[in-house]
Amino acid sequence: MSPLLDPLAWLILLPLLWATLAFVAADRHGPALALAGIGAQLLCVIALAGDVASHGSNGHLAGGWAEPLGIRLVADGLSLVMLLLTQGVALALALYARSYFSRATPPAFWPLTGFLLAGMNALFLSGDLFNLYVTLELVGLAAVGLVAAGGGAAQIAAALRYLLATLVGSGAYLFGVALIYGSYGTVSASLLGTLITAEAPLAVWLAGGLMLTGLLLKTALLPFHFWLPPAHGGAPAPVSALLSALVVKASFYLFLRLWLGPFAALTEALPGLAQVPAALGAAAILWGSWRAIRADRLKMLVAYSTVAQLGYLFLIFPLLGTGALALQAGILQATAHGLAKAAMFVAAGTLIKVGGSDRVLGVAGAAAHLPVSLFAFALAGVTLMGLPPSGGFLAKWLLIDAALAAGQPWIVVVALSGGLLAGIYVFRVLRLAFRRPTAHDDVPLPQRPAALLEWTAFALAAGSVLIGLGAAPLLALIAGVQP
Amino acid sequence: MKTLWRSLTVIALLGLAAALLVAVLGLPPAPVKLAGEVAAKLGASGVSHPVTAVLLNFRGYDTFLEVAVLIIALLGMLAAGLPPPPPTGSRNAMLPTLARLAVPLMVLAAVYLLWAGAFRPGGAFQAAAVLAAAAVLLHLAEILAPWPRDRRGPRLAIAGGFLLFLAIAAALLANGGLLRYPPEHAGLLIVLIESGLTVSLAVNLAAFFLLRAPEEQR
Amino acid sequence: MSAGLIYAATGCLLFVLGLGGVLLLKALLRRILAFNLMGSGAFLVLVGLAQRDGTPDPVPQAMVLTGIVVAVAATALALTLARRWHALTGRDDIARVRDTGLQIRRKANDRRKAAR
Amino acid sequence: MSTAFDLLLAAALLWSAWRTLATPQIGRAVILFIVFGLLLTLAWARLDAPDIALAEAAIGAGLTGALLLDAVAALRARRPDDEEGQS
Repeated sequence: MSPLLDPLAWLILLPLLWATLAFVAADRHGPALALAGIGAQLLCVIALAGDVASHGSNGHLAGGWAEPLGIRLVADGLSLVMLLLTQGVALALALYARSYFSRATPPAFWPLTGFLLAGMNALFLSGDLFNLYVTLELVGLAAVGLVAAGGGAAQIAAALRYLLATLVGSGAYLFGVALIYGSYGTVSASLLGTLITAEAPLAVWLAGGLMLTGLLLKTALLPFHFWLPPAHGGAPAPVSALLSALVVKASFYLFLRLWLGPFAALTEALPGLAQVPAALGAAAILWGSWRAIRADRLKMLVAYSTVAQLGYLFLIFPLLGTGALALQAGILQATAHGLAKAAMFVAAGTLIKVGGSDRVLGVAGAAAHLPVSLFAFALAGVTLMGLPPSGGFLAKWLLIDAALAAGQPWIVVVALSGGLLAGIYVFRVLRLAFRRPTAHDDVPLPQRPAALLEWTAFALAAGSVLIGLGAAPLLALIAGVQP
Repeated sequence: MKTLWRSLTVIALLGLAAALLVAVLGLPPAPVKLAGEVAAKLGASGVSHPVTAVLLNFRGYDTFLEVAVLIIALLGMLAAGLPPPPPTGSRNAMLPTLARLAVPLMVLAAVYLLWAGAFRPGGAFQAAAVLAAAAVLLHLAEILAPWPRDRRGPRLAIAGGFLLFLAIAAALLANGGLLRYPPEHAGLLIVLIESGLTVSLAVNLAAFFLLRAPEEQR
Repeated sequence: MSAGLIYAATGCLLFVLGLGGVLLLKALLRRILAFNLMGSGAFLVLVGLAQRDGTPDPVPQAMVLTGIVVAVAATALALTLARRWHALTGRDDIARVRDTGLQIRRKANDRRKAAR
Repeated sequence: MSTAFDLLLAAALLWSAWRTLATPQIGRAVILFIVFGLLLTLAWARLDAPDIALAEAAIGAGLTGALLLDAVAALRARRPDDEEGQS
């Protein structure tokens, strides 16, 4: 293929291009630009998948300079799965947002979404620790802008809290990069993988600690979850879905990459270290689920469910030594949760828009007039609970398999009880939805929403279930990753 | 409970500070020396000032993304709601005179900084900051009115420099990589990018001050 | 002790000071100032530590230029949000702003108590 | 001699940073922050980084300082009778 059409580079250039055009057009042609752009990005991911399948990985030297002087961009199975998830979910959400915001789009929504996607794609493809810092800021600031797009006091407070958290997170990350550069004279992730050994000086250990902690703060792992529920629960539904399904996964991806790549020598030298993220993950599952069960507002319930589901991603760290199983479980969980959570947030958005109430109690009777949205919510719930044949089921199955192989039965207990708790908060909504509305029979039936609102939610939810049936190529991609 | 949490935080921070000092003061020399690499490849970079070579050639991709960060901050402002314009008529009587004297000098300084960047300290960022400062000064002197949110001009100027950068980055894919300059044209392309960026960044930075909500929203 | 090392050590202390400020202070403007101190500390370590043998290194210098621009972008966004928050609520901090879900529940409880 | 100057400058940086966070009035804190930025400009010059020194003076101290002053004025304008700086 002509180098001019390198899909890897265009995955970064395309969203920057359409986001900038949408900025110039001042919100006028946003949906058309976004849909055309994301559609083209999806084609790029497919082309890139072809390259990776035939070569194992696809690299690109930005500026044409080899490391340590230049910046290497690289795509392998792991980044490919994240890219595929990102463009796929983004396309469905763009369709949803076009009809959700049919009357008034929040200012700057489309260009911010474009820059957010550019930042995420650049993050998944970068192999340079300082360049990754810039991509982290792209993603973080764009996400904060989207949270603020509601414009009300609650949104501004949530955006401020999110901004301070994300800035402290990237500040700690940047400080770590400074220590790393001082210690080795390079910030290339692949070179550092060979340079960093278990005998590394104290500065490198501190750098690792600061960078990984900063990323945990951005991923909202308990006890750093405080900023997530107001930000994700208070934003407009398409934004909530974008943030909960994708943005938190980006910093998780980087955490995983650093853990397996540059800092592998450190994490292997201290095996007990892996228990820390796992223990926090377990606590997040229990606490997040409990808060979701007790939530008053529907979107808060979904947001706390994100706090819980993110916990699963961190259960894999003590199991990574046992081979590809744990990595597959983690990435499959990220993918299945991404699809399911996007579906759940947009379904909730439709329920709230049509029902007129943002309370959990407001869904009472929704089964009668919004069957598709409710079915989407239920299907997404099947994935969160981990029932067969969903992607969530397969992810938990792999996780339990890996936990038993590694002799860590407590992870099995946590995974199973997390599924049970998810069942409680999902059924809490479903039970209400099927209840006949009492004493309100004279209330006129709400207007039917646009079909697109309901069917995008359904497509996302169906995707989260079907991925469990067709996971073989995905799992093969991840198994081929050489960290 | 709250004091306990605060004291624990302070103790942890003091521990972190002590550990960082020990780590930094006892650090052995780094195995890779990039300064030498930069000096060795400087001839092929198209500029003779090493920092500009890193900023626009060796690590030009960082700079490319960083311009997007500035636009994002502006979009975030638009999303959150712009602050109202400052009350008019409160300016110092000397300000317009001062501005008329200083602004031409600042523009001159900016052009010098931009031109100097190729071979000595200076470049697009510093030039843009000086231009933005000039715009803010004109604004404070009430010579330059606040920009309403839908004004096309500033948006076009901000996007223009970035889109030029993007177009060059994309066109150079034909040469084998994002922003991979052919050495014989590198100097010219870098000057082109820097000139576009100076305008783009200056307007973007100035917009942080000048982009204001319409008067009636106050 | 080289100049690079002196400023790297200063950077470490500035970073921790700024971090403490963001975590422990209440007023939004003060926390934004603290964030900027944090960033300056990181920049000093980036350049100072790399130049601890006394030779200038253009690579971290270019990175700091990038970092300064990112920091001013983040500061501008943070200040806009803080001003908007102040205009909407008259407050200059976000302490004690609970998530609205809790507030609603508390109100519902109050109402229930009042009814009894 | 030059090491003594560096140590003095480092101390001044730390002092101005500390005062930025600890001084009771927010207006004075911003002024101290700008002083900090100018001291930092000196430090960059001492580190053979004139490019950063220029950028720090223009962007770090200059534009950021102006943005902060603007924000302080705006926050003060709308609550003239309120005592500020209760951090």
